[in-house]
Amino acid sequence: MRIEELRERVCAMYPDLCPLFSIEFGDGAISVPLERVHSAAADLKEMGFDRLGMVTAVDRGEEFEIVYRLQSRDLRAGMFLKALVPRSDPRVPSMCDLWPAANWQEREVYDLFGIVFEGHPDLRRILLPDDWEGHPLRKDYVDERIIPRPDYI
Amino acid sequence: MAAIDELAEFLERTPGGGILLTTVDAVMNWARGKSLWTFPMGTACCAMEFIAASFSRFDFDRHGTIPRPDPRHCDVMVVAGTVTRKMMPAVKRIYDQMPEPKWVVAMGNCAVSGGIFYYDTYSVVRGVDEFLPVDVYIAGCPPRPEALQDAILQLRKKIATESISKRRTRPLVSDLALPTDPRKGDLLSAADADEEDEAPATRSVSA
Amino acid sequence: MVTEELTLNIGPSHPSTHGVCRLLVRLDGEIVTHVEPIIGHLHRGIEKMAENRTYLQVVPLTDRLDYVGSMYANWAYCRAVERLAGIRVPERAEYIRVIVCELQRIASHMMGIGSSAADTGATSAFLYAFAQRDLVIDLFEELCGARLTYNYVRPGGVSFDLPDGWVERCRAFTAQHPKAMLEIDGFFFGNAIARARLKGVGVLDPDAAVAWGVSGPSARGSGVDWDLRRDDPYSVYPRFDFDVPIGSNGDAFDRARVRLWECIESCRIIDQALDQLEPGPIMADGLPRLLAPRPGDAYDHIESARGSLGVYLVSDGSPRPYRMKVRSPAFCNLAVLPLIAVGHTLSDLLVILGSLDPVFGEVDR
Amino acid sequence: MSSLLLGILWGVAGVLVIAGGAVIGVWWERKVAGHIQLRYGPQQIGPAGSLQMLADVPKLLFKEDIVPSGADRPLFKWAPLMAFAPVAAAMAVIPFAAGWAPFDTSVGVLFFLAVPSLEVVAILVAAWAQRNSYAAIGGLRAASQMIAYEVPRTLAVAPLVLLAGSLRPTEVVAAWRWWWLPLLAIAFVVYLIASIAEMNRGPFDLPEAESELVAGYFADYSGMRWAIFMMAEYGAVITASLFAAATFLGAGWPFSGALGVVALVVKTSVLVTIVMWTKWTLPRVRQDQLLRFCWVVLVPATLVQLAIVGVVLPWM
Repeated sequence: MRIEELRERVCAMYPDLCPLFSIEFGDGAISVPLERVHSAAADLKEMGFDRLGMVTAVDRGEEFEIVYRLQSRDLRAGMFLKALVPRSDPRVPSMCDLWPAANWQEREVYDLFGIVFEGHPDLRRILLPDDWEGHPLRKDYVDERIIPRPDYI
Repeated sequence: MAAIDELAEFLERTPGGGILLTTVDAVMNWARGKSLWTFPMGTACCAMEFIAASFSRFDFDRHGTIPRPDPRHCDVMVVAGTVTRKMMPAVKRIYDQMPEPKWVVAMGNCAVSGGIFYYDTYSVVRGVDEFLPVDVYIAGCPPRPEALQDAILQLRKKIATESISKRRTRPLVSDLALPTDPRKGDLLSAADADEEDEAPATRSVSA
Repeated sequence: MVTEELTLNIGPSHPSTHGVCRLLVRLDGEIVTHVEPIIGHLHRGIEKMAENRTYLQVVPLTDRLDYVGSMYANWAYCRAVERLAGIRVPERAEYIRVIVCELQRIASHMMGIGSSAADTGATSAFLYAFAQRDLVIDLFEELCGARLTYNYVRPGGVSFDLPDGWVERCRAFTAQHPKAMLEIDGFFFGNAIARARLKGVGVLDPDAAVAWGVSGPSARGSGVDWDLRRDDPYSVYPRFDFDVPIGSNGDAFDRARVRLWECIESCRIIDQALDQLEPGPIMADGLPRLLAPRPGDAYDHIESARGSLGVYLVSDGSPRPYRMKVRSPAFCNLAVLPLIAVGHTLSDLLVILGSLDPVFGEVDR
Repeated sequence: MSSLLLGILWGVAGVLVIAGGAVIGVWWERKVAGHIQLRYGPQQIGPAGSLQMLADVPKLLFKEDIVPSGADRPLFKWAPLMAFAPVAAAMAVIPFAAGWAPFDTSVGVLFFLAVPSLEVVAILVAAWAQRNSYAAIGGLRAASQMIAYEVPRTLAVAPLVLLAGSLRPTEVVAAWRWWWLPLLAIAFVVYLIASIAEMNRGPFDLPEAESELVAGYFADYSGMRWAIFMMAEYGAVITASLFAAATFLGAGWPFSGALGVVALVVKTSVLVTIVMWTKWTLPRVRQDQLLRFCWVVLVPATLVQLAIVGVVLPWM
């Protein structure tokens, strides 16, 4: 499905998401406030996005941006769902009740960014050892064991 | 320890035993060199080349080198791949489970020095020689099976210089000083913390 | 009589975990009552490293993700970069990418089928599969000089053109490969013991496969008819005629056998691509030395041997990615293991793990 | 007194035969495996690598002898010998030619069936003594499998005893006629399969399944103690094949004298090769399939064989 059709479909079904829909690099994205993220995901799942492809986060300084990539077999389309999370209190509702696929992915985000997913059944570190300190993919992560690469370019 | 230590001690005390000792050394070193059973400590990409090495085309069985999955039956640990901080205690433990005499081959740049994962990363151990006594280093990312073959031949040369007598062999692993370089960090305390053995029955082989 | 559950720690270095996975298993006799995969033993922090590399310097890192199928990670990353920077890839480069990636699919599936066989104890079948893999590796070696980490697909095209005579050697390979596959199909998948070991083991429900984000042959074995090459076509795939094999039972047998038929389909695609291959440039014109795409984020995915492999790139306008995230199919496929392995025996657990064909470089990144 | 001396001599000879057989067997297995897997196998020491064991044995002999800290030390140390002894003992009653066996007793066939199954005790002891869960699982698998396969193995030998009318192995050989071959075909195949299961070899090698249990019941044994286990395994292969060659295939038939011994060795080697061939070509069965195969296929097959022999017997 082309991205414009997808936008029309979203606008027809959920008018409040329509102004939040943006198209960038040929890909659709809906940026919602944090309170709306879980219900928006449920709405989009209702619409036909049956797969949660990816959960990740981006460190935007004052805030974290949490990014969900949704895929649909029936619509043959994919799109982003994004929300900003305050850095001081990073809490996001868990998507595990909608897609079990979120289970490990959210554990990974928790591990590497320290974002807490409320309602997650088993929120533990997944990639790093349990006693690891800090969350390495944050931009302010410091670790004296890292040797920075000399700047050749 | 094995009967070989008593034999070596006995020969050293006996007048003229030194001559016998060198003969026994020559026989033992020949046997050990020709029968190097490897433990495939394959962690990453290099493990693929390790597999290729023992399969049809390269066939290390020709040299008497076969991979055995049980560390208790092995002579050489081939560390093939990146070792991370989470993996390191397991590697160390499997090395400890191997019976003496044992050797280590660091296969690939990651096992030699961290390789491409030397800079910028927080979780990679920069070379297995931070916690294991490495005998042969193979460069390459990953090294070709021929390079591994060369390493086995180099290791034979090295074994030929060893002796069953304690006075002549290299120090045991337990005598080696552990790294204290602050940059290398608290390698072994992290190792102990990770050994959270859930069950008493899992103690012996972590395999 | 008092019975007690036995807790068994499998891995992280076990002959059947296909890498450095640790399984924490509780056993009631031989029956698995609980299994928890503990991953991260190969977590090398590639996503963090990419933040301090230029866009071109990240390509070698992607090689080390899925070390059984390096070309895929190269390609997925390059597609994301091309989307960000708006690069148009010449047609010949697209064809070459398709050819090498289908060859890579064969090489990777040989590993998957072979390790499925090795898990059931048929080591010799593994060697037969690996012999086919070696032929593909030879082609790659001729193409780019490396046996495993190719660094071949670059943003804007590919790094080298096909050497002289390569096309003929590739055709010779695709001519003999289906026969070799049918041979393996006969002596391994036709074997009564292998069928008894693989059939009905680790059944994955198609709805569960979708909900858990399982993709690739692992999902197609369950009958999920979803292949990005056909359903979200990228590159020049719409120009080829090929079938997507799907299984019906969702057990370990179907998952392994789907891989086998995919290899034969890959040969068809390679043959068509070689027919349509025209001379031309292999690298986009006018690429700057230092790519610095405009700020924004892009995601692109391809169908790798393990499923849909995606790369999410965030640019802040500087010559280095602000954030790179790899959507790893093996990671998502592995998450389903506790769901399908509980209730089977210990022997089956390892067969099921093998039938999901995880590669831990990609699971842990 | 002299009989005791003779007994010791025979014992030493038996152990040497088994050890020598194991050394050749390991080399032969590596060559067979290599041939099946499109590679060469050992090549460097001796012609076609046949002296490879000259390097392997001293190396294993002088390897560190590890006793795990949690292990039951006396049991751990004695288990390999307990595994080896029954195999060597079984060698004693094998009829190498018509009218000649090292120990010709009137219950030889029974002895041969009963004594090797004592190995299950050794395996359980070894598995228990290591305090290793892999070994424990392997040991329990071995116990269930070896006890179950006792039944078809014994039933498969029963027709021989019926036809010969004696439990004395030499008399079985003496009574052997060529038409026993087609008559006892089912019993022979069942005996071979059950023996493979008895000696824990592929496709029934669950107790030591490399891809599941790493090394199974000898997971924590190193050096020579492990080698003794391997020797016991190869010894079991050789004794079982020798027994089958001697009784089912008529020992030296069609020759006698020295040529007969050659014929026996050739038949045994062929059987040993078949055992290796199955191991390197077939996948491994699962525990429940293994036991079901025993009770649902093998036991009924031997019963059918017994019925056939029972019908033929009155006409003899």
